[in-house]
Amino acid sequence: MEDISIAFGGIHAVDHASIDLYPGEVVALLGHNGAGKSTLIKILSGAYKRDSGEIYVRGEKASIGNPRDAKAYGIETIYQTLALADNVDAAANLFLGREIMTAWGTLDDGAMEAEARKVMGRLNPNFRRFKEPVKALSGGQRQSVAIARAILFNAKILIMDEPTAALGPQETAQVADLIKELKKEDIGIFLISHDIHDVFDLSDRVVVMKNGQVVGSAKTEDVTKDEVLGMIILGKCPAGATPGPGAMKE
Amino acid sequence: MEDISIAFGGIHAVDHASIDLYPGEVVALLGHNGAGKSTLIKILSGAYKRDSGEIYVRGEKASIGNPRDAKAYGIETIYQTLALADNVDAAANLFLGREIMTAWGTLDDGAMEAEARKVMGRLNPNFRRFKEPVKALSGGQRQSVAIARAILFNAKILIMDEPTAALGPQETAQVADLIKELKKEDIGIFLISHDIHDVFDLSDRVVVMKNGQVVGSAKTEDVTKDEVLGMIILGKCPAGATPGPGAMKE
Amino acid sequence: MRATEIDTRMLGMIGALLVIWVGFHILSGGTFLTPRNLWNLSVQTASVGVMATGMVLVIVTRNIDLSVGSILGVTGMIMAVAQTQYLTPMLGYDSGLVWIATLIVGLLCGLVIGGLQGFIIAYLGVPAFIVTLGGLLVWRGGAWWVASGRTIPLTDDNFKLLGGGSDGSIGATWSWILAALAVVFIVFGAFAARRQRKRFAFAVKPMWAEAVTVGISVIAVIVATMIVNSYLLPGPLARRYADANGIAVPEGGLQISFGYAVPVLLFIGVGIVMTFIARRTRFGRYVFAIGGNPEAADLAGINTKRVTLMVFALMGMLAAVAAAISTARLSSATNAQGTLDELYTIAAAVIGGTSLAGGAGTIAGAMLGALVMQSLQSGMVLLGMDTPLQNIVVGAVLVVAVWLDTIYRRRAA
Amino acid sequence: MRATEIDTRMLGMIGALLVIWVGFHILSGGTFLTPRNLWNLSVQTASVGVMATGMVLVIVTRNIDLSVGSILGVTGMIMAVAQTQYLTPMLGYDSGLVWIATLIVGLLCGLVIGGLQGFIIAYLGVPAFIVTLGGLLVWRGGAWWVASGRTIPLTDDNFKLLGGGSDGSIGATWSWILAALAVVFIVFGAFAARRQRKRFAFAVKPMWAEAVTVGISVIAVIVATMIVNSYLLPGPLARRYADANGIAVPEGGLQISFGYAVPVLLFIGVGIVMTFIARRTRFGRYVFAIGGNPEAADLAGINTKRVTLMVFALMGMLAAVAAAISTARLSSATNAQGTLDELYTIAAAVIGGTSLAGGAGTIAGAMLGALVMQSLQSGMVLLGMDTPLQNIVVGAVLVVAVWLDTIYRRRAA
Amino acid sequence: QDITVGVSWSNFQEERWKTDEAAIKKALEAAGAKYISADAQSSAAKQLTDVESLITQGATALIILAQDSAAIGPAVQTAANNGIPVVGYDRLIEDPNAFYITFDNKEVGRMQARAVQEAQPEGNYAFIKGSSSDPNADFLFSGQMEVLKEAIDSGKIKNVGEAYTDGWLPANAQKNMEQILTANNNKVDAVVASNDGTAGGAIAALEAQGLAGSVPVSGQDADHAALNRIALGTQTVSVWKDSRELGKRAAEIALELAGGKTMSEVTGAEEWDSPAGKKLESIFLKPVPITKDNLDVVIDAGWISKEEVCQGVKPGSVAVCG
Ligand SMILES: Nc1ncnc2c1ncn2[C@@H]1O[C@H](COP(=O)(O)OP(=O)(O)OP(=O)(O)O)[C@@H](O)[C@H]1O
Ligand SMILES: Nc1ncnc2c1ncn2[C@@H]1O[C@H](COP(=O)(O)OP(=O)(O)OP(=O)(O)O)[C@@H](O)[C@H]1O
Ligand SMILES: O[C@@H]1[C@@H](O)[C@H](O)OC[C@H]1O
Ligand SMILES: [Mg+2]
Ligand SMILES: [Mg+2]
Repeated sequence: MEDISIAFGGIHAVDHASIDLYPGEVVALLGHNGAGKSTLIKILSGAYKRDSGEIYVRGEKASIGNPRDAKAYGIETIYQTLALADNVDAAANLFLGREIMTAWGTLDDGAMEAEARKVMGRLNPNFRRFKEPVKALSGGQRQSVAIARAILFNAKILIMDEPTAALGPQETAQVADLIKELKKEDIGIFLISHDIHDVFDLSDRVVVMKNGQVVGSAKTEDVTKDEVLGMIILGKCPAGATPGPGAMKE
Repeated sequence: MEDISIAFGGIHAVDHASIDLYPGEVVALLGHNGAGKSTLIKILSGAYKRDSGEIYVRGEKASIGNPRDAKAYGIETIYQTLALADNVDAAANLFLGREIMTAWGTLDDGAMEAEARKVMGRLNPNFRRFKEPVKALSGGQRQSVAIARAILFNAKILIMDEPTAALGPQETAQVADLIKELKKEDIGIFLISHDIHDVFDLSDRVVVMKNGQVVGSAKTEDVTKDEVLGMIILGKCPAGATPGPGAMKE
Repeated sequence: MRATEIDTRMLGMIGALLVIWVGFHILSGGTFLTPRNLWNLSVQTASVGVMATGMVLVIVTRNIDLSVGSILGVTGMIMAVAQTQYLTPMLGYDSGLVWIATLIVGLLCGLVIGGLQGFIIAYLGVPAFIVTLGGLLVWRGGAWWVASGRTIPLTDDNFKLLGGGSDGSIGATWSWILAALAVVFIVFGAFAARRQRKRFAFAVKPMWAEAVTVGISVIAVIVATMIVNSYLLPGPLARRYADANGIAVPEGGLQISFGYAVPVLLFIGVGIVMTFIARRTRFGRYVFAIGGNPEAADLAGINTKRVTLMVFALMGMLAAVAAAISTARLSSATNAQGTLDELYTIAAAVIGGTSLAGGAGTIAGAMLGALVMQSLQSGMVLLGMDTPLQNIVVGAVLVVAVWLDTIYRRRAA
Repeated sequence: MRATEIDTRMLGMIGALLVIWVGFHILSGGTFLTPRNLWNLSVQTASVGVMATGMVLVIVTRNIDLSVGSILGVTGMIMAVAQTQYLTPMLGYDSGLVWIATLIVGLLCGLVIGGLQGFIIAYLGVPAFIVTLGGLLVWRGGAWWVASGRTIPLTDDNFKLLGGGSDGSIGATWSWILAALAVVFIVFGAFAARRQRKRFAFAVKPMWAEAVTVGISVIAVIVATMIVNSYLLPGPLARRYADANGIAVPEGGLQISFGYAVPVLLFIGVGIVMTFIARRTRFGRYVFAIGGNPEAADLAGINTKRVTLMVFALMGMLAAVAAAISTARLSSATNAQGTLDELYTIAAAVIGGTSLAGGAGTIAGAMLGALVMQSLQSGMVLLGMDTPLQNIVVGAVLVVAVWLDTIYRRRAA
Repeated sequence: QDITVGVSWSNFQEERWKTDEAAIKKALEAAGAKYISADAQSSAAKQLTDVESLITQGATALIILAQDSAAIGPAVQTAANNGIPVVGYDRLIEDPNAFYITFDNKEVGRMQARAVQEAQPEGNYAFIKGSSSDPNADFLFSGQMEVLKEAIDSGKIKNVGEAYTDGWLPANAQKNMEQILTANNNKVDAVVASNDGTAGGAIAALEAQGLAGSVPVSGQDADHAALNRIALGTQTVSVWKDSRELGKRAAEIALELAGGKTMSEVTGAEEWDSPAGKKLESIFLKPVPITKDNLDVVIDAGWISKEEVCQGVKPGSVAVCG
């Protein structure tokens, strides 16, 4: 993504931000609240239309105007707000938009439910409530459904906006394992998280944003936790990182 | 709270749970996703009606049938879902339900805005967007507003359902400081969190739930992080803790 | 009870319907539950009932359509004018093509009108309430323009069969044939569902429960068929029929059954198709997903705009079907036709359990809802109640019905 | 521009209104923008306009009220019957108490009817759409029952003044007095607001911007007053007035002004009170908070049920005010009075920028919306357009207006 | 001096009003006067607005078809205040400021009842009344009852069902008729319907029971579809109020009044005492009941073509159709 900008009625939520991601790489996107992380990735996932800038996928200019376009490029997203259809059950949510059909062209609910049980079993073994509409689920259960939904698609690029914020320790560990597995399958992952421990555990690179601008990016191994915290809070770019337009000028 | 139960159409979301809280004490409520934490505290805050059980405040039986009753007892709550009026600005949200009035009995918007700027400045110094409806705020900004709202009331008991889940590191630290301050003012706090570090940092006691039942409770200093994780994941009650009805039977 | 997996809400509605029926039967001194009245009731329900099936999908997507009565009016007028002024002269007075051509013209118009409204709602983002409120005015005005306010009598007798009436029924034999087909369909359907669940090793309901549900459905079909078949052609009509078909009049008088009326079959057919669409197709799934969370559906890659447009286009087409039925029934198109039908249609859907908050509703419920509404209205006329009082009762029943539903939902949740 | 903090949406609406006015003026060959027509327009707007102010609050709380037309009908009928059959005989034909007693009876009935509906909506949890749809039928039926469908002519002349008409205007002098009061009010209000912001050291707008906004408002008041004062009593009426007041008829003929009509003053008064309620009271704040997020408002300790009930009770009372105006204007209560008014009321509120999604809307916008709707309708009659075409235009304008608003909102967001 | 006549219509739902309008227009054109109009769409409130608007447009005389005879008062008053004469058209306006020209509705009701009674002197009668919100519906009904009262009292005729028809809608008339037939197990010998639209609905219901043609049905307005039904034998009578004559006369009166004549100076005016005891200047035209036997009257008058009347009629069954 190159030089992306978007403004909401006067506020520059994202301001000339550029960021890249390679296959099999996990890039952590960090920043204070309201830094513009969610907004930036929503542009990539087609939920928002950018005001300026370009998106390149596999080296080619991609035209992403809505979520369907993004999916066509293999970009799957777990939104911070989860984005589930509250009134239908977990299986229907998992397969929303690419239902399994019978030979006759009708919905194959049986097959979908069976598949859903498999995936959810892997992610959240405590989960039993397959027949309930998802609005009856707890915050973490909903999050599990959203994650399962995203990985069921054969994504090339996976965007995870604070996927573990609502999860318990066990469920969080499971998601960490999952991310490592997906990495092996050569999937590129954008991970947005406030948990600095997780970030250092999982990511290959970190990118920090502040007030809509990129402060800098660095290989995770080249920086320390405190340096990253400095980037987030003060916007100070350390030696090991490539500074961006948002870096504090000394 | 004694022996509280509630069921949603067959599911026992909270099952004979008892839990207490003393002034100036922080009790951390832990448990896997869907354990029933939010549901339990929503009963205390009047959002849900319990099927059975009793609530005692300052030793006396309290009748809490709706959120207004709870507030009358000095119980303030920060909900996991934040519960903000999306279409009005931060100031209006902070004072919702106990607006500042002029001598003539009309709303004193000026005074409310001035007060709001003060409180939010303390909690989230980056925050500028006082004139926007809160739906235009980022996840973390909204959470800040919800926290500010709860502390503005002179609460005796404060319930915080994953208050820092969406917050960045700086904002999280600020909330931690805030909790310590409130403690000094002899306010009792229920803290729901999945972050075991925070919990050990802030709480005096931990209570762990599993599948709607209390696994056990313990002084935070009497147990280790791993023991607590064991309680959460396996339901195994360690030696330092008082077991509850949900503890694993050996 | 639980094992049969019968929808208790539906059961409640059927119970309420029976109470209403028996009540009117007693109050009217035994005229309500006669084959004749029940047959009439079925025909009177058809037009609003057809529209109610579409209204379910509209409301499920969190929209509303206030224009259906006016669309009915304008498409009815268009069909009548097309038939009398163009099609009959073109294709010849006795041509069997006229009715189908008329119907196609009507359906296309309905589709286009509904689609236009859907386009404005989905792509221009104007709330459905406003667009269809505008439509209510625009299409009613349109109905007037088509024939400058005149009443247009239909010319084609085949088309009139769509309205029921004396010839528009299929008689005893065909009614039984259809009943037999329905029974086969029910039994086969139950088996197929069972097989499907077994395939994935999910729990199936016990055999006795299966037998009970299937049994009840089959009995219902048979009883209904017996009722419509025991409604006999009245004297003069039977004689005319006998004359026309060269049947000798036996001693005890002629015993010729009406059987199912054509509009009722159309109504049931529409109901089955719509149920299929709602439950077994992608489109139907998307409709419900949009109702649950429009944003999430959009982010899931569903083309929510297109689905919304299609829902309204479908609604427009169903209004045209209803127009065909009611125009044929009156054997002419009048200016004010369909006035207030939007209210009855919405009421039928909502009484039938469609939630105005979106995301929930069933076609069968709406069909039953339409029947309940019509039963009330016909029953009160039968009792000779004044119209204003009738309106009061209908209004009150509507509120009470939804209130009971609210309580039911709250307890079920 | 920005510094004046003028609501650009409002400005757009005023612009649209002016375009419509000038357009009609040209098309009608110079009759639209005459004092007489504008005076008529103001009176014609009053009844629906009063209801639109209440509809704003109803829609802001994410509800709808389809029953206002019927409530208008039934309360109008009740007032007429109460007046002619009870109050006038009781208090005497010339008593000055009759009008106020009639009004109180009407307002109470409106309050109770609205409150009842509000109770069912808030406490029994039945959706407003259904409750008020039921109300639409029930109260219309009720209007019939009150007088068995007859039209009841009013007896009290004082009450008739509420409808405007030839005597129901306040004349030139009083009109100028009121205008002067309004100017004082505007200037003082601006100063008070400035002082308030200074108190907390918030930024204030530059002095010139303040002057511009205040200036424009003051000019508007003066122009309006000049217009209503330059509408003169027609010959026979002026002569009658002169006779009654013992004025000698001068040479150039009598020059007696109408001035503001009583119903228009009532309308403006209601608008001011409602704006105050919406913006400066707790109740108003809660109404908007509920619209933004009903659950959150409840969790914040707001008694959302009571607020909802009160909103509907208020709406019922405003419908009764509208009933008083329109009954007085017709000097009789008819059975069908207020039919379709719910549609115009809702349309006025929505054109005026009230969002059907809840949470947003202004009273002034709705009042302007009512004026726009009435201008369209009156203008088309003035052009002698066919009614069906009129309906088509109104329907289309409604949709286009809201569409433009949608675009505006999207850009502003 | 320029004369502009403003006509305020109550609605255009019934077919007849378009004919009335054409007649008024034609008469005005002939006199070189201008025609302007407004349609109140069945709303008394809108009609007041309409009249105000017609005055604004400079009408020098008004013709008003009142939606509501009482609620039209303020409109007539406004006109009087502006010195504009008013002709009350077809429906009574009980105000001495208005000239009254009409066909007597009670008489129409009487004619309907007479024709039906002639065809079916005794037995079970059903009454399909007009809209409950139109006072005319009750005038018609009272006229009908006046004629049938004696036979009802003596038991020769039995009232087995009566129902108002909401909004004069044929579909509602049909439903009501169906229920009446059901309630009486088809034992209905005659139907007194109040106009041709409702008659059409009732006949559709009779048709479904094979009764159309054997049960006499009344109507009014001489709608084209109804005249065809009379030729076909399914309807017995339609009371013809030649609205062309009514329209023409009303226009002429308006012209005379606009020209400065007082009400009593209008050609043919007679003083008449209204039910409420007011003295009104008025002219009454005679309605004509049309049955199978005098269909030639409407054809000769150019009201309808022979083809339209005789569409689908079996040769030899009706005199005029040959
Ligand atoms: N739909 C919107 N309309 C107006 N402003 C918005 C909208 N969405 C986001 N913003 C603003 O844009 C800025 C960036 O928001 P964003 O949600 O991207 O932050 P974030 O980095 O994801 O923060 P968090 O960590 O709190 O989730 C914030 O100031 C927010 O108020
Ligand atoms: N309104 C409701 N209707 C039906 N079931 C519900 C409802 N709310 C919660 N539940 C169910 O109750 C159980 C407890 O939910 P709760 O929200 O209390 O969990 P939690 O401990 O807060 O989990 P998390 O850590 O994910 O927030 C879950 O199984 C959930 O599905
Ligand atoms: O001619 C009839 C008219 O007099 C009546 O008022 O309305 C219905 C018409 O058919
Ligand atoms: Mg975010
Ligand atoms: Mg929770």
